[in-house]
Amino acid sequence: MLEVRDIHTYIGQFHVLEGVSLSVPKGSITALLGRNGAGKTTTLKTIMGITPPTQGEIVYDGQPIGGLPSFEIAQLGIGFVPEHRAIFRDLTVRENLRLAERNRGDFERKEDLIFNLFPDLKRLIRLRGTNLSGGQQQMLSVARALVPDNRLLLIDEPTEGLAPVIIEQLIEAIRQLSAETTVLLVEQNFLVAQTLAEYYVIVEEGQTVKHGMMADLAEDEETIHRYLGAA
Amino acid sequence: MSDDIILETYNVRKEFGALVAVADVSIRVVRGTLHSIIGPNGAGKTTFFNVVSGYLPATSGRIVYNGQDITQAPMHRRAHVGMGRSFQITNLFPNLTVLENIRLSHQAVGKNSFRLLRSHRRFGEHIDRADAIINRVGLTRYRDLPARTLAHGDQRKLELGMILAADPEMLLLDEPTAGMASDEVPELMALIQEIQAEGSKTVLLVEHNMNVVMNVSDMITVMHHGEVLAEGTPAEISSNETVQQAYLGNLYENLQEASDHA
Amino acid sequence: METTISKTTAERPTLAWLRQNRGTLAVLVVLLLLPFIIAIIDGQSISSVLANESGNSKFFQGLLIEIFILGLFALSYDLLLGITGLLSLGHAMFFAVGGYLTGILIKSFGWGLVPTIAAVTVAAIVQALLFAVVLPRVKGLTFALVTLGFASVFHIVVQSREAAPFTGADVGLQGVVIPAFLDPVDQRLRVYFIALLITMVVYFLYQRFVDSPTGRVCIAIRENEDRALMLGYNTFQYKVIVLLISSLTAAFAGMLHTIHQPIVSPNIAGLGYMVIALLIILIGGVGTLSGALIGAAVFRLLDFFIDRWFGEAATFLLGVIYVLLVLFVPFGIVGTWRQHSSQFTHQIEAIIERLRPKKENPE
Amino acid sequence: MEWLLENRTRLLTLGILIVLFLLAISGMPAEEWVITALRGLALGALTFLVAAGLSIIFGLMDVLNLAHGELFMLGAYMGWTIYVRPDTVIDGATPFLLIASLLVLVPLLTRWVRSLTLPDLVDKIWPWVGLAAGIGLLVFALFQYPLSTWDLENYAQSPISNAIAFETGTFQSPPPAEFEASPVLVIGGVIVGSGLLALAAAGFSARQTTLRQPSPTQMRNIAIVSGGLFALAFVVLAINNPLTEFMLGLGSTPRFFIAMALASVTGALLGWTIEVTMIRPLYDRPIYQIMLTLGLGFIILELVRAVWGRPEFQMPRPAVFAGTGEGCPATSIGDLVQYQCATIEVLGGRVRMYNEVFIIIVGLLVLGAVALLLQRTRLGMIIRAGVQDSEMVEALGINVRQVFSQVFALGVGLAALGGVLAGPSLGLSNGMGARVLLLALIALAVGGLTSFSGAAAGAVLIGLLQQFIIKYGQIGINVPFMAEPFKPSPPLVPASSVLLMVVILLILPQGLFGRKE
Repeated sequence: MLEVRDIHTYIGQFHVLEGVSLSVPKGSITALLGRNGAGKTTTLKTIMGITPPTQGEIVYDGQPIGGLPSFEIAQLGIGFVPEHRAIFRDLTVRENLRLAERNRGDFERKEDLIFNLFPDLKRLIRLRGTNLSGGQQQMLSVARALVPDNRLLLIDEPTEGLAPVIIEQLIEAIRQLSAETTVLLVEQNFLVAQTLAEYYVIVEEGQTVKHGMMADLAEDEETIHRYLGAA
Repeated sequence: MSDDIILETYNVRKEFGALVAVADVSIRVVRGTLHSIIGPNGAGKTTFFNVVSGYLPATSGRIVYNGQDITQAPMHRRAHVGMGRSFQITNLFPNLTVLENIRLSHQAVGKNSFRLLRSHRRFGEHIDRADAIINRVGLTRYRDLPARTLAHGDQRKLELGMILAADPEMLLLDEPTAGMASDEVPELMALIQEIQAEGSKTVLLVEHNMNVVMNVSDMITVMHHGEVLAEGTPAEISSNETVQQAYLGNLYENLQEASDHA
Repeated sequence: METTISKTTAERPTLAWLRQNRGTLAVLVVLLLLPFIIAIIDGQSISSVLANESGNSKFFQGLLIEIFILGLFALSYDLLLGITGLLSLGHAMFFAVGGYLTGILIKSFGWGLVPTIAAVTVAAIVQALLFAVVLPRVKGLTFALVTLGFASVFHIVVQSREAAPFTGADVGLQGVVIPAFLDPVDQRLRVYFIALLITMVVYFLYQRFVDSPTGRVCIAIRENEDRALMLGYNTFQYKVIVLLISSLTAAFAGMLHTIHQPIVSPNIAGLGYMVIALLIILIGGVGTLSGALIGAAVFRLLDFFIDRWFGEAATFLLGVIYVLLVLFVPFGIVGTWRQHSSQFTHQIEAIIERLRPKKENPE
Repeated sequence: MEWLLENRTRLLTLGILIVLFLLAISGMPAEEWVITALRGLALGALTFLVAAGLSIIFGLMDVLNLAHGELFMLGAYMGWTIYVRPDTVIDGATPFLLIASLLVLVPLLTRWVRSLTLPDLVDKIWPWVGLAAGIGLLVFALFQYPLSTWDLENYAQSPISNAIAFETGTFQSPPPAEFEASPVLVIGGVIVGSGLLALAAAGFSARQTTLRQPSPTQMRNIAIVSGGLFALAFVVLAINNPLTEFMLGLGSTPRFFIAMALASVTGALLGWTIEVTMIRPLYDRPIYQIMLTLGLGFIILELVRAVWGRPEFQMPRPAVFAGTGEGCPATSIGDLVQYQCATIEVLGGRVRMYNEVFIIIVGLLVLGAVALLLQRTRLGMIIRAGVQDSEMVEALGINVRQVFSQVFALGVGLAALGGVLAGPSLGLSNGMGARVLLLALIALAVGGLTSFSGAAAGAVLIGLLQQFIIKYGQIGINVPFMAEPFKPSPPLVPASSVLLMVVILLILPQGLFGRKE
């Protein structure tokens, strides 16, 4: 589905990605792991075309997308759920969802699906983004990526700073989603990543250092300890 | 007893609009210790840290440093009373050389900053001190390269070097190991511990990775959802059930169950 | 650069200084001799140059004086924008205050040169402090707007009918009688040497300043102001110093302008004049100091020749050239020429980063 | 309650402003302050037309367009020309349409150019050669084209006499221009020249590595638009004289509205062109965008000076607002409609219909229209979202750059509309752009740089302040402990608004409506 080969990215003046390679098999959830500041978020942004790579290849569905403007990348069916719940705070929930439409009527078609996953949002539909709680904002952020027909979702730290109950809800939602969509997930909480993902990729200092099946990683205490520091 | 407290916060609170990032946190840092604040991502550690270092104003609460109320003090004042901080996101002077980055840091606490017409090279003490620190943090090879060209781990070291150059009484370190290669981490932590012990400095360390701090800390504060969850020695913390749960979550069991069902 | 420290400090300081600045010194020597060289090429005798007889030499002296004045003006702007990263849009006021005050004091109040210099100094300090008052409250583009506001008020007042007895309103200040020993017509050679001397001294002082501990902090502020604060620098104080230096330089450039050209047009207080300073440092290279002088020369000569060839359309063409420069040659002559041009690009980025409006960020 | 506390500085400031305003009006008779307030609102409306565009452009694109005032001025001059000298515009329409029709083809040509395989050296050089040849040929051919504006010396003199003639009803349309050279050659020259230009542009854009291929529908649309413009050019050429006659035969009222519409559209097109060709390459270097717009303003000013001359002149009021004879000043709406009065009596004072009523109405209409656009349309949604985070909007699959162009075009269109509107009331002068830009910038800073409602409120505030100070300049303020009333002199007017801006910014660096950071 997605092949990333040896990408390098600069943010401002800093060389942040120094050779990240990964592949996301169709229909799977792949977790992108690594310590704080390792370059996970930048990897997602680079795939999305927000911080274009200076070198390396990104191939999505057999088509090279490196260097395309990010709206074209999105139009190919890639949805992005950024970290820090970056919803549009001046827009209502409905407007936030409407904005994500790629074709007229997308929202109506997906309405039921979205409100099934996140029943809360239906109730809040008229509220402005500012007035939502953190968890609700995060749900909106995920829901927004579901409005158009996306075949690949890039999700960045969905559980950060959220209460456990909400995290469970979100995990459940992502799990349901993965039936139809491929997911590349950045997650700090190893246990969340472990429960959700089939594959993993570990980045460190802007480079891919390890990848494989999640099941294998779960047993590899040393790797976990070494790269992720989780107990 | 209270003489030994170098930094104390009283009910420090920070809100961003409706979001309460730090909810009434009170901690005491004992002079000469290495005190760590840990907690999962989004627990409010960095925000708390930013408030303590003056980068963000507190919504309410009081911060006392060495018996002096510094709640309202601007950032540059805090540096002069002896606090030096590092940033989680690399925060350097990207176009200046490694030497210049550190030299500027040392110059800041000296008395020569308002010399308008003599070359900065005439003030050799800054350069000598900077060179010593460059050696100390192992960046001698990169002395004359612009900071932005360094590799990530080296930038972290430079960050540490910049704090050392100011020779602060208390070091505030925000995830100094962020993004470093894992084999470099123990090395850096050892360096921090060494610096702390040698100069009998106080270190306040923020870290989200529990393993990193367990061996080096004298005291650990665990934050979760903006609040202090527990405080104690590493031994106490590692045996504390609430902490284990916050970190790993009862989530873990629930998830296990969920996946068992699935 | 940095690696040569130990070697150079071993030498006698003066020798080292001479060695470092040999290029500039060579230019200085050429400029000192230039009036005579031109005369010789033109078939004039040296004595006629000394007697300030009209001719090509005298004409080019006038042109060069204008270049020096523009160079000083641009230099002072480069210190703000290129070195410290402060975008002010009110710089024309810094210049015009010097120009007008000199003219008014000499013409309407009959002051001598020395008290006038003192008054210009005071005025320059006052206006720098005025900018400094708003500095801590407004950042980046808002600061640019506020300074533009101040300058506009000044421009409006200078042009207003009420001020006409002093400023001459739209027509400009005319008939300023310059003390005979500085008469721009009879004593042009002297004025030329004085202007050259002032320019060179200011340029060396600026270089000195940028190299000094204080100047290094200013560069640090441009690179990353938050970090400079965190290191313990009260960045406000440094910005005030820079404003003072810049204001003084610009005001004295304005004073020279009045001496050289006893008609003070209200144009020098307008936004257009400010654009000229920007244009000059764009031509020369932002943040390079020497670029300001080179840019001033290029600009003035360009202006001169375009005016000669195209007449009326000259200002228009200059505007077009300016836009093309912005689009295609962002780093200017010195910037493009310097070996470390990539380093230079990054400096520009640092300034840009400072001025980028901060979008809200929850973290 | 919490809201009150959070916004206490803001409320306090507003309160003080209101108290000051009440104090200000307490000293004058009702009809005086009504008229002054109306004048203030009218000035506010004009300022708003400029400030609205500035604030949306700045909010969405982070570009502070310092050429906006000069674009306002250009709008006024264009409007004046369409209104008083439609012949000039109609004459110029043909070459303009021809050039446009060929430049529209650039995307298609790019596609074709890309399919070519040329030797390296040729590939590098030919666009430059094409550019030079195109510009050269175009300039040469255009100067052969009979346009009254080419006779700059005469044309730049004409506005004043034209304006006077128009006012006194003695205006005579100039004789139709004749080709001196062979028309076929001249028009052919224009076509070939702009064709070369388009080819060169295609050559340059083909060099970009990531190029979007236009879809078949887009290509078809491009071809249709280009063909349409091309055909229209010849239609206009064929009916040039009758069209001119018709335009001059129209009453001044319809012609004024045509001028408003055409000037706005032309302004919008100009804005779009500026954004695409000059602002767009500079998004990575925002400070250069400011510098660029500064230079652009400079160029436009010189252009206006060259074509229309330096002296000030009037734009005659359309007939519907110019009646002075029987039944005027109107005392009722009925009279007003019947006699098309220039003034109407309100509370015993005379209110000028155009200056103090029509401008306000247009301002309100535009305010409503833009507010609707922002709140109710998808474009508005994108703009509001983009003001917060345009990167994320783009990541949703929306071509933000295209929206940027539209917004820039909208902003410049509004400014041009404002210019035409200002013509009959303020007159046309080289300085009007700089003056209105200053007002608009102040309005923006006072209202909060990126807030649209802030721009509107700031504009009204500045307008009122200016007019009340002017008024007080006439009647004087009774200052305690001073025998003579204090009379602020005219320069204090703009100066006072600047001071207001500085004070407000010092209290509230984000402006009255800006969000705290």
